[in-house]
Amino acid sequence: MAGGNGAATNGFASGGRQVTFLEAIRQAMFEEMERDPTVLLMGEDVGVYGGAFKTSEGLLERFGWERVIDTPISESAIIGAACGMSYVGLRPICEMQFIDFIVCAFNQITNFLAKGHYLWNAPAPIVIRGPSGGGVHGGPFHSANPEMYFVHTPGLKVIYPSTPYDAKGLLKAAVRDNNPVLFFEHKFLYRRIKGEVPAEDYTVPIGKSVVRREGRHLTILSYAAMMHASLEAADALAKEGIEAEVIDLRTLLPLDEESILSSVKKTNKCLVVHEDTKTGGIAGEIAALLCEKAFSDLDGPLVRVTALDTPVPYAPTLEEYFLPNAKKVFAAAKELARY
Amino acid sequence: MAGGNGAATNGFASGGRQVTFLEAIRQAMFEEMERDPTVLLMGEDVGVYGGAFKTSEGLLERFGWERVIDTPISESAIIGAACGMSYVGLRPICEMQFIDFIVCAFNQITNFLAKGHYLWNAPAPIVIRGPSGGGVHGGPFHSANPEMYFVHTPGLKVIYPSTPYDAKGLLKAAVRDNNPVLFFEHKFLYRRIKGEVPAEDYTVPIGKSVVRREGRHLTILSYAAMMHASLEAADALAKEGIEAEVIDLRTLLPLDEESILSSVKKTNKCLVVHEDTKTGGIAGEIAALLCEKAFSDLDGPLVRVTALDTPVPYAPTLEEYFLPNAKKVFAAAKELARY
Amino acid sequence: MGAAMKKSMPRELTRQQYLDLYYYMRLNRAVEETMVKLFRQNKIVGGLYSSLGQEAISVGTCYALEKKDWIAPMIRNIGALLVKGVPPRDIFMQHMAKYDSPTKGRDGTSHFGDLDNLHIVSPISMLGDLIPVMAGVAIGGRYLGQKIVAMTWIGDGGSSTGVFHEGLNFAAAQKAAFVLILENNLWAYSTPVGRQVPLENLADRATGYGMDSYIVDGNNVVAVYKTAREAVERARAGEGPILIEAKTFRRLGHAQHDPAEYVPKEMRAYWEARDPIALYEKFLTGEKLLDAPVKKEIDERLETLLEAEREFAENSPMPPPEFAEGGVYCTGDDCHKIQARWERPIAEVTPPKSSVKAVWTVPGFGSGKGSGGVDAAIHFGDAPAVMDKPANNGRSAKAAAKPAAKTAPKKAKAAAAGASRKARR
Amino acid sequence: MGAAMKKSMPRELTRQQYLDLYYYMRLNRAVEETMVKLFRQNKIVGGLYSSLGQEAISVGTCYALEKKDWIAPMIRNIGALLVKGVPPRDIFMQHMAKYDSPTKGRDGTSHFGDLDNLHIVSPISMLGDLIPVMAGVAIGGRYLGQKIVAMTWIGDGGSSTGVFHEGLNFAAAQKAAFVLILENNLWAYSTPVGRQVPLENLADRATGYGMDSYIVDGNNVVAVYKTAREAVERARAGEGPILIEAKTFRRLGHAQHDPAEYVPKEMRAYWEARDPIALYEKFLTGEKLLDAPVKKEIDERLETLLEAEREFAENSPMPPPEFAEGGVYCTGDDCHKIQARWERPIAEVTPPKSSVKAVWTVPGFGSGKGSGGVDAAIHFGDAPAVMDKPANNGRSAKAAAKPAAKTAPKKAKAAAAGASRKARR
Ligand SMILES: Cc1ncc(C[n+]2csc(CCOP(=O)(O)OP(=O)(O)O)c2C)c(N)n1
Ligand SMILES: Cc1ncc(C[n+]2csc(CCOP(=O)(O)OP(=O)(O)O)c2C)c(N)n1
Ligand SMILES: [Mg+2]
Ligand SMILES: [Mg+2]
Repeated sequence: MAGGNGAATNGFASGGRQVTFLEAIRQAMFEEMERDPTVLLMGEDVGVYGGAFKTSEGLLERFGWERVIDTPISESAIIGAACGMSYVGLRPICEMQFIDFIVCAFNQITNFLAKGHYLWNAPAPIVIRGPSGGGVHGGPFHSANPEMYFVHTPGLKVIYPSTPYDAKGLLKAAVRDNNPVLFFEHKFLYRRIKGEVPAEDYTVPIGKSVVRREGRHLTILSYAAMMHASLEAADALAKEGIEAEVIDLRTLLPLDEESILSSVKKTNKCLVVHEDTKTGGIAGEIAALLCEKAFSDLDGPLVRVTALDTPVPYAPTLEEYFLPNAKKVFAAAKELARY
Repeated sequence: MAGGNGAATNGFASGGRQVTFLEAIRQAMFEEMERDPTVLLMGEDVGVYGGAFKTSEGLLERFGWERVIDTPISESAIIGAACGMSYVGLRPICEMQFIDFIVCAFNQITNFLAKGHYLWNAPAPIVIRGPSGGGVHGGPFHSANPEMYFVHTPGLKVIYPSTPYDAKGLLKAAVRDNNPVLFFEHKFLYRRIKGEVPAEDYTVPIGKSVVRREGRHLTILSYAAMMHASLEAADALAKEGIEAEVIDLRTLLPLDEESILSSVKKTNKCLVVHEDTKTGGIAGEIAALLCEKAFSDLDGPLVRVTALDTPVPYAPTLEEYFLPNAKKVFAAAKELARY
Repeated sequence: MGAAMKKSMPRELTRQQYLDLYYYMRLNRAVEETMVKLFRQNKIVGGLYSSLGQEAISVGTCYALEKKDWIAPMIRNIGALLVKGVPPRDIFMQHMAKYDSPTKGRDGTSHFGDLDNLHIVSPISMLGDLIPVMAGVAIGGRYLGQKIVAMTWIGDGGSSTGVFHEGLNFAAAQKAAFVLILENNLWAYSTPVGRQVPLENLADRATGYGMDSYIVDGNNVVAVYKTAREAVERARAGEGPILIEAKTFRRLGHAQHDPAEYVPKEMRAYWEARDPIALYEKFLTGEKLLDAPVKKEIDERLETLLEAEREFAENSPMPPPEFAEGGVYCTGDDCHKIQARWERPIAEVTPPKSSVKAVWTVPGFGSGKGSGGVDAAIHFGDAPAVMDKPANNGRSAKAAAKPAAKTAPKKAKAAAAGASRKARR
Repeated sequence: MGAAMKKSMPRELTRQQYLDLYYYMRLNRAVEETMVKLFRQNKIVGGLYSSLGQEAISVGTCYALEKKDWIAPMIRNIGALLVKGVPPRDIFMQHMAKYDSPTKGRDGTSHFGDLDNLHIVSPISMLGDLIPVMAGVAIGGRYLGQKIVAMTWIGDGGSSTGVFHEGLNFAAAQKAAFVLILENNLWAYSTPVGRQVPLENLADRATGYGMDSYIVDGNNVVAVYKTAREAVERARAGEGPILIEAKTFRRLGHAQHDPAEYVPKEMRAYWEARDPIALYEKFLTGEKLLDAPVKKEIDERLETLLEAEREFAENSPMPPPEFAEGGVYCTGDDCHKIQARWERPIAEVTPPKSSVKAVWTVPGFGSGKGSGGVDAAIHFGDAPAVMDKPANNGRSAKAAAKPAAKTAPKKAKAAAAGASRKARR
């Protein structure tokens, strides 16, 4: 990992190879910063250390202190300063060391950042990203899935990818978007998931879901880590003759209503899987959408497979019980298919 | 308003008379503080001034500086300190000058307060209350309906009353509850609504809705200011032969599932009215509930009448367009009834 | 370091500057007086705040800025907006929520901004939020080579918010060209400063950030201006952020609805005798900078101006209801074209020039080497590197189920030459 | 006011106190060493933090408290927990997420508390949050007449959080009996203190709250203890909160996963030569307070204790999966009986004794009298008093539609005598 000269690629040469989810995110930031000098990165320990999870490893080396800023432990200041930077035409990426700490900047995000364009016509091209989600024994303060707080906040966009390809393409799209985008990175996937990413520049459109598996008996909607549990469940279901259509939502705000509705029109049954807690989770919003716009298409109740309505417990035995998983999805889907 | 002697009632003698919504809240605090010396009030300008809306007028006079605490402008400190006080056995009531500022204490509420009982068995009998809601030209930072942020947070209870009777009874119940309770006071109702409150001590149970009007053609679920719009709409609907059952949810977490389901079992149609923005609002949670537990009872789509998915605009013309109202409820209900 | 009551100021002002300060204070007051009339006529939407008696602060501080500098006003900084060049009609229309107002009725009061021309950031109601925002403007401006200074204001009460602390600390850690004016008007709504801030001088807040600070008589516009000018110059020169405590008094209630009966009569009387405009008129007259004809001319100029501005504002329509919809998102380049104004060579911040030597690393550093071994978690809460088996009852990923390299992502060989983006293609 | 490096302390310690400090530091280190072993055996769930080299701070400060006092530990304050009386097995079991641990596996590490006996508040991960919480404990304790002191710790990095500011300011405004130990170990994760806090001495943070502060050598347990004792006494005496900056160094990485290669070798070497236990042993030996036999006895005592505690902990089961459910809410008196421990006459805080003369009011104050007249809005955003007509297209309330009194709620006549609650019945 050489420094100090422009020939270095800092390990980012990625030409069409298998990379981890983590590496995909690192590449996206690297390439966007390379492409556009108005893109900066700010956060706790993002510089010298390369971020708690190494998503920004090598960035300081390449882009220097002015563009890779180690901040004090001040989440409100990070978001506030990013707003100010965006007003002079910059595109800051803000890392929350764990996404759990995003609540420390909740006022700045929901009031300052989210409302600016509507109220005074101020675009704020800011990405807020960080490791989220459970399954790695992070406990109650290092496992958050805070998406719904932001899905319920007009003015934000919310992304939660499940593959390296999407992570890279959506993060690049987020950086180029003129709106504040929250980008959640499921840390369970960081180094467990590998996938192909193209050698050339590409983006994945914000607001579009993708069908991960086609099917006709029921629709499973999911995202992030639960996407993989859903696919695993779908494999098992197939062995029992149940063909589930599995859709990866990818973007939670705005929701890809069209694709959801057209899949449910076909399968007539819908199951939503999210790792977030149940009450007030996104399955509710999807239920309302289906009730409003696909009521007559539904041949069975909308089913939710979610985490329990508790904090994320620490002990592995408890966390496993708390979280949804492929078995739970399988069981619920089987019952729904038989409805 | 005499001070300095125990004979004074500071205007709180209420024996079975009509009082405003605001006065009902004031009485609840007064009576609870009178009943239990572990009950304290903290907030910005709650002392000498009696609170920005005068909900605590006269309390300082009667209970003194130790129990009615004017705080610095530090919402996080207010909630944090309340946690500490509760650990030594006190029951603090925290006022947010406007409920909009509750997001400045979001971390303390969602992480410290909400999780304590589950994680380390620490009860925190704290009430957080303040003026919420729109319709009074408060604009984007003085009109918040933040209920869903907290309905989505296990460990909290969320109350949003619509009448003086409920406001008083529920606030008293909240003070006596061993859990953190968020108590939202719709400021549109403060001085517009009057109602009878009993002379004697009473509470209204948390977690129970109430049928405000019986009907058989459809169920309208609402709460707070929109409760009144819903009732007005129901009157108009009745004139067209549509009998709406109107349920006041009163408590949003925990939801009174039983009553909701039994009404929908009867009417087979459901409309949810909330002043909160649409996407991620509580109508979604209700939709999911109905889909899961009353799917076969539904004879028509679940319909949402809500605010727009924007910040609350300032100009009266815009705010009126933004908010739901009786006319919009009437129109949506009529369509649903005909479905 | 530490607060210093400036006794003498180095440079004197030109006559025009003296008169500008006078004019803007008068304009500030006149604009607010007009709004009080509008309020009494029920033409103002929402609350109406007043800076009566505090005009010297808004005017004196903002007057110390250059055109390219940035401000973010609080509710009592109408004077700063006027100095920055906002026409009174905009302020009137904002308060009346008119369609021609800067926010077209979507927001009110002094909540509006202008990114392109006047360099004004809109405040929000949550106190303190502007502090990190303006630090960010300063840091961003420095990055672009603009040599700008960012300024905002905060009250004695607002100085207790967490974001005040985070913002100032970050500004100081970054040595941002940022000047914060702390208007200590002795009250935060009904709460006297002593009950919320355990300090005699609020300038002491700066000490916690290693920041320099000044204390100035907020009712003396010349002192305010000179102090601000010095602070602005020092901030621009790269000395880091500076805090100025301006001592003053909130002459009216928190807003129009508040008769402020909690304020002791003697306190009010003391400060009413120290009206900043009256004091300054006396000074100007004594110094022969102002005489009756000039004053009369200003009186008339203000009257004519405000009459026209008010009329324009009143004639503006309310926004059409449907305007409530839309505008929440920037829809792309058709909506806004975001462009940074570079005033330094971009090459300075792009590789290879921006690259720094990685003196801090050791071989293998960061490639997933925790003390648990090469494949151990990088950080607590991390997963080990890609494995062959599902790690967690049913939570495994499909991709992970395939055999995959057991090590953390390895560094690729450095490409031959040229920018790495090129090299990767 | 201001930080002062205490040179000489008034009172000396007893032999037992000297040895206690030694024992607890040794225990602190031994407990953590045991956990490192458990970590290497993959028996620890989640991260493992270390206070290696910082033991003098946790031990010396907590030892200055009385039994009735309250603490809230941070991740590097295992020593404080031990001094407070937590058995090592609890700490082991917390880190292994066992069912017999204080949180029964629902939380881990030092995240546990004990409200009833030891008076420990559980931390959460969000830095700084404990500061207002412990201020609240102190204020609450004072209200109940308990004469307690509340103590917590914060890092150099954590001192930049907004809640640090809000908590200290509130504590100072309230003169709470609160002592904050700022452990300046020069690093916050990988970020050196100089890059995040623009201060030489972090004790200067206290100046912004008019608080007294001390600076102490955090590797000298006697100095730490004496300073803390003085601070605790002063806080208990009602002098208000006090901040102590303890200068030290984080000898290991942020947690076990972090080899901390960003730390300069010389810096590490400097501090390794200043190990607080080694230094103290030298001092004790020199003062003839410790000799080989006593030391051996302590060695053995620790070994036996930890062996038993570790074994107990390892034998504890993991929590049964279903235990994840439930417990989110207190279900009423069957779950917790909340009772305040009054140590003052309740009459002092209940009417009539608590009533204060309303010197601040004027007739009619607050009864809805804004500058717009008696029925005007009380506060911006308020509605006028009850009206006869719907105010807003369709938003009107049924109740409001009936004719109702046009005035704001009037005061009722004062009841004859006795407590008002009685009077109302
Ligand atoms: C975070 C936050 N909490 C509460 C409020 C409500 N509020 C608005 S102004 C004000 C008092 C402000 O006092 P100060 O900062 O001294 O400013 P001044 O009004 O004296 O100019 C309060 C409490 C707010 N705007 N923001
Ligand atoms: C609000 C918040 N932001 C970020 C973090 C992540 N984090 C945990 S410890 C740490 C560094 C803490 O440094 P310091 O306060 O100096 O304590 P030390 O580790 O040196 O004891 C960080 C950034 C956190 N816990 N809380
Ligand atoms: Mg003030
Ligand atoms: Mg540290």
